[in-house]
Amino acid sequence: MSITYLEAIREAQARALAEDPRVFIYGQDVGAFGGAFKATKNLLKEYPGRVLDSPLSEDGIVGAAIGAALEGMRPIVEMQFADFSICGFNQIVNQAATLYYRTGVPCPITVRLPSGGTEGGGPFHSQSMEAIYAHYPGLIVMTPATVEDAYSMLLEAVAIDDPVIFFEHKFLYYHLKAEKLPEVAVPCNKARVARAGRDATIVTYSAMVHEALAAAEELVSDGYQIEVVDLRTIKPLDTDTVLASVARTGRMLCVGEAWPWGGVTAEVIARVATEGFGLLDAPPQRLNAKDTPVPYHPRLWGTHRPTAQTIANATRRLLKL
Amino acid sequence: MSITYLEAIREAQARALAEDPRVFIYGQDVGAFGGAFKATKNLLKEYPGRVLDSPLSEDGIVGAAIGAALEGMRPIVEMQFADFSICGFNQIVNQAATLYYRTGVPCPITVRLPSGGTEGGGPFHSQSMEAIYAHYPGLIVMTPATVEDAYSMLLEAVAIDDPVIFFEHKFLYYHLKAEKLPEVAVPCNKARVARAGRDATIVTYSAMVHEALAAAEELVSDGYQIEVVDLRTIKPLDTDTVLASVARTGRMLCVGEAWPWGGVTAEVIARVATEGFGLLDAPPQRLNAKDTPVPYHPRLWGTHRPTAQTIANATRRLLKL
Amino acid sequence: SKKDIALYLRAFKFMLQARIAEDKLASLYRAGKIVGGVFLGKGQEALSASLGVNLRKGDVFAPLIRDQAGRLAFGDTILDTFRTYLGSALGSMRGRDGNIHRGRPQEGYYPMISHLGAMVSLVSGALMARKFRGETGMVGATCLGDGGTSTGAFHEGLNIAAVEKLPLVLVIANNQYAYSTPNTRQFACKELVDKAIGYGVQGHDVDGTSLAECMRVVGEAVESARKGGGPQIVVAKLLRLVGHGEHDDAGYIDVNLKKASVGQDCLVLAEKYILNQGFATAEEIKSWKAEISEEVESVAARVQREPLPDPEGEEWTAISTETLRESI
Amino acid sequence: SKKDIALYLRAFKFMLQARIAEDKLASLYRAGKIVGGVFLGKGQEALSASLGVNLRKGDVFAPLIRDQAGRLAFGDTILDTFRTYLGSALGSMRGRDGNIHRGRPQEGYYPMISHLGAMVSLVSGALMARKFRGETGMVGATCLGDGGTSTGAFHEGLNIAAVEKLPLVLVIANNQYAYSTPNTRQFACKELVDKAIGYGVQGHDVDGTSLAECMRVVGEAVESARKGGGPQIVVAKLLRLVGHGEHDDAGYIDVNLKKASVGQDCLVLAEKYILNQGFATAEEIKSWKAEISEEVESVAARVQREPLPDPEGEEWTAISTETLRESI
Ligand SMILES: Cc1ncc(C[n+]2csc(CCOP(=O)(O)OP(=O)(O)O)c2C)c(N)n1
Ligand SMILES: Cc1ncc(C[n+]2csc(CCOP(=O)(O)OP(=O)(O)O)c2C)c(N)n1
Ligand SMILES: [Mg+2]
Ligand SMILES: [Mg+2]
Repeated sequence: MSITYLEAIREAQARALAEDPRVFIYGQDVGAFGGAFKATKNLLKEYPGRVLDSPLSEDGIVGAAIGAALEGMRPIVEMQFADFSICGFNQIVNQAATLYYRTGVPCPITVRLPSGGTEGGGPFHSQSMEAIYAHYPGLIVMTPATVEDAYSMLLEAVAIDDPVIFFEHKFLYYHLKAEKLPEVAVPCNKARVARAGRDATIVTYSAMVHEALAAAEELVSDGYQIEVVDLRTIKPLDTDTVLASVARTGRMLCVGEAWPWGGVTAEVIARVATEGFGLLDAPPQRLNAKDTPVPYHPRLWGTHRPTAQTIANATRRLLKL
Repeated sequence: MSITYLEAIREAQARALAEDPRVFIYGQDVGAFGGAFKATKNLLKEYPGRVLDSPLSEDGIVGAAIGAALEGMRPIVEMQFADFSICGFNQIVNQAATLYYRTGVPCPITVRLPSGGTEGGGPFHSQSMEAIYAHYPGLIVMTPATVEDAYSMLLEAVAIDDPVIFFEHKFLYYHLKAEKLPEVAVPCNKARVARAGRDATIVTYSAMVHEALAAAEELVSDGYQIEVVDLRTIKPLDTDTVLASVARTGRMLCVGEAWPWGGVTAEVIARVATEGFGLLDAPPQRLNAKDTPVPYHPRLWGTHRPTAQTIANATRRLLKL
Repeated sequence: SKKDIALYLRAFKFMLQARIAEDKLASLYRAGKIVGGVFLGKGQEALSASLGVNLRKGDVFAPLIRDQAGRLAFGDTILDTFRTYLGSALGSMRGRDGNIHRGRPQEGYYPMISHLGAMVSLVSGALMARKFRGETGMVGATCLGDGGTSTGAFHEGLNIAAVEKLPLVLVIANNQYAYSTPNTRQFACKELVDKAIGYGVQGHDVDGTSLAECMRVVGEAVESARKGGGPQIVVAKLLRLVGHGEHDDAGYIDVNLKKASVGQDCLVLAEKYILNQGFATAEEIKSWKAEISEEVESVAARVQREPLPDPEGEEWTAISTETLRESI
Repeated sequence: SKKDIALYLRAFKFMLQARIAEDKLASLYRAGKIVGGVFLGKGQEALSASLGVNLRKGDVFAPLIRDQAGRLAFGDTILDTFRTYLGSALGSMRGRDGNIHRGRPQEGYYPMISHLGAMVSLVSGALMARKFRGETGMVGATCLGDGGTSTGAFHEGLNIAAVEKLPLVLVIANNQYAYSTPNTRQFACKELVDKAIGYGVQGHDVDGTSLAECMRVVGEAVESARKGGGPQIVVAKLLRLVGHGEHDDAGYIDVNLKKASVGQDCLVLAEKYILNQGFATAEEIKSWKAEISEEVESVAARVQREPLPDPEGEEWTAISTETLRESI
């Protein structure tokens, strides 16, 4: 048996529904249809009345989830695409994210965002919005890169009392597979050394972890051993694991699929530069998507986002600095 | 005669209306009432039919401005508080900001955001949202710190073919004064050395420029000469001027009133660390607001935001590194 | 009936409390003791109180800017009102939020965020939760102004309540202005209640200056929601008798509106009504006012002696889960 | 009248063009030549064409997902349709955006963004601009689905148009589903047209399967907007006869709806009507189809030989002002 990243998300929700009567799922087409990506397939059948189709109203969907959370539920919201969560942004960052600070009452909602670029997705079905959510106080922002993390981190997200923005990468949905689901889980606030190395550290997250690993593999033939750190969760951000890796390698490249200005790569470099300046043998580098909307045509998209190839090249440049 | 930061904004709009028939102003209470802060005072009287009260509909207001821009107008949108621009965020970042890239047709709108903290403002009337706008491709993000810049940069904003997000700081509205309005203007994409120094550079923008200048003044008695760089516009960001300053001083503290994660301070440090690593004699440091909503009570607010005092202390620490 | 009279007088007393408390808040603002702003419900107490007294423990209530009367009727206190305005560390918002941004979610009393319209879907979601648990007989109420009806959040939240047939009572105070913006620049329908049919909800309109009318109509709306009649919107016509906030002289308000019946003071009318109907004597009302004034004064004095929030003592975090906190 | 017959046939030909072109797009998608998705208007051509043929140069049009027929009637071409779907560098979107996200703003033909409802206020703003310049006699049209009416953007945009009394024509295709979500989960009003009164705009409903009815009702709505009658909403009842996109088998669609009159194919009905009324002969229609098929095939072949966007040649910027560009 083998299970995909998407199936892991479906299984995590099934388990959450089974184990916690407070859990319900709300979003467009999540019911009988099973969701645009089938992440809630059969869940309505298995858990009647607990998977609800919503109107086409992101602001209302999130607001309703917050209200339900205040009354003791554990809502999981599915946005059809991360890009459309912008229409529920106000409720997330100003209502859900401020509740605990203002009142001492936590807001345990999980917002699932099918995120990131795919072929032909175009400007409005491809966005990586993690940075704008992480900028706001009061949110946990998860960006799982593996089937195991998709499963265990989603379960953790539902269990956490704080609002969690769960970025699942559409590019990983179908082709990323694992043998089985994990029994034990690494806590979501710990980064993971996805590949051990010696000569440089690539810090990244979500789908870019796999591009970075491919780049590291390619660089073996150049005689380099590249360490790859998968952040897993970008807020809170496990700076210690990053610093420990940079302490080993002395060189860091940060890679993100999002836009450059104020993205995860800027935040990571800011932390390492301020807290780990002495560990760096060379200037830290970053590689992001280009600063334009995500283009539609695969040829443009393939150049807009970082790839194993461009990551390998950036790493080679870093190694020569 | 002396003129305030707020009056400069009013004068800039009056001049834009006078010189360009394509200009009109749209927003809540901007008409006969002259706006919540009186930034459009008497403009309706002076320019009948060109200053329109809108319904309470931020998404609609921005959408309408974009449509008008497509038909050849130069709309100036006033949001009553920057915080409420979140309700028009989708139209700004997905419609206005993507238009030129997608179609080659520019979208000349200016969105004025009364921004930043004041006593008793609280979580929803105090926000500094520049980072989330700057993260998106396609926007110019201005953050004037002086009366002169408030005037000349707003005029420039209206003239620019691209959508401009204009952050005017409420804390500066009334008490910041100048003798007269500038005849010649420094282009908006050039940062400004607000105070020359030798021992360290403080990079900041908007209201924090004045806190930084006060801190620099205080540090004179410690025998330090601190350089203060006012970014003026945070996107595009004038990295060269920042690097030139760091080349002189070897030390950098970045100060922002916004939240830390992915803020202006992270972006500036990322740029200096990657492009100016060798110029740094000590790790670059940053000082931001605390990572919570902006508190209501002045005692909490005074601690939540950076002040001359905390900037001076952070600079002292930096000088000892 | 006796019961009706008792309930009417109950509502009237909350109106008095609200009016007297808010007058004091205004003077503290003028004295510079309250920073930021003070936002009063003067002229809207009858509507707000009518809603508050028709709610019960177990209901959910998300009041708005001008609902001091309804807040008190729902269980909020003058003490916590002053604590929140003055930022006392002992208030339910602990100085972190202030003025009208006040509530205790754990008691079904939701603190508004400033972004208008945002509370509608919140209350709808709370009612969905009750539905999940099979609870019936409770309602969720929230309030909005004429301006608030122009927000997308209002539209989405009300539509969700309608689709789910939730016991939502949405009270819309059409006080003729949104800040300085008159109805003519806010909407184009003849009456705001005309929106009801487009959502498939029950619509009610009422003269907001008459406590008796507000009690009757709001009472019916709440009752009908409780009985499973689905969402209800109540639109009241009235006039804001103060500025948008105490910083605002409201010079923009049309004098004809002030002179018209919509411009009457619901509190004055209610007092007249009570005397005419013989529900109470002038002396009784006088004594009520005196009692309330005394309470308000003592609360105001007490709160000003209370500890202010201590920046040092603050845990500067927006995250409840300790293991997930970080200091940046 | 002769004129009516000519206009009817004009609309019918755009329906044919749309249907034949979209069938080809679907086959290119199945052949893997188009990536992302293909979204068809099958069953909605009569409504869309009726709008398109009633617009003129100088009007503003912001079509939506299922408006291939209306787009062509407004001046879009089969060539640019295929260029945009196939991402040709020569298309108006140059491979930067694709499929239904197509337009030429400089010609009053606005490219939709995906976020539903967002185009309503855009068209309203365009009409405000015309009003500023004192232009009259033109209209702005945009389209939405039943699901789109649940967005806050729709609400705010339509309300602005109503307040400003703009010549907006908002055509709502109630095709019974939003993706898989049926009307019953989308809204609770009896008829979507019931929303008109709540905005103070004129409402029209129409049988979307009948080209004759669509021509009459949409024609009246556009006319009334042109004449200064203010915003108009037209709600058409019809059924999406394909999946939401070509990836979707639409298994969720109620078979009874398919069998009901709402489930009829407007193109088949229109063809019957033309023959019954003797507007044209079977041979003529056959030749029109042949012509169009030929054009579609040659366009499809031509576009597949056209240059693809070149990542190297691209200027990677979203800023038009050269001095304000930066590479990060
Ligand atoms: C989304 C949003 N935009 C703008 C504001 C600023 N604002 C606060 S109150 C107000 C007017 C509200 O008018 P109305 O809804 O009629 O309520 P009223 O003040 O008349 O009671 C405005 C524009 C806000 N709070 N929220
Ligand atoms: C704001 C927003 N949320 C979600 C989506 C995803 N989405 C695209 S089409 C669609 C269904 C639209 O239904 P309807 O408005 O009835 O139009 P139809 O597809 O039936 O023509 C959805 C949910 C979107 N495009 N925009
Ligand atoms: Mg009002
Ligand atoms: Mg539909």
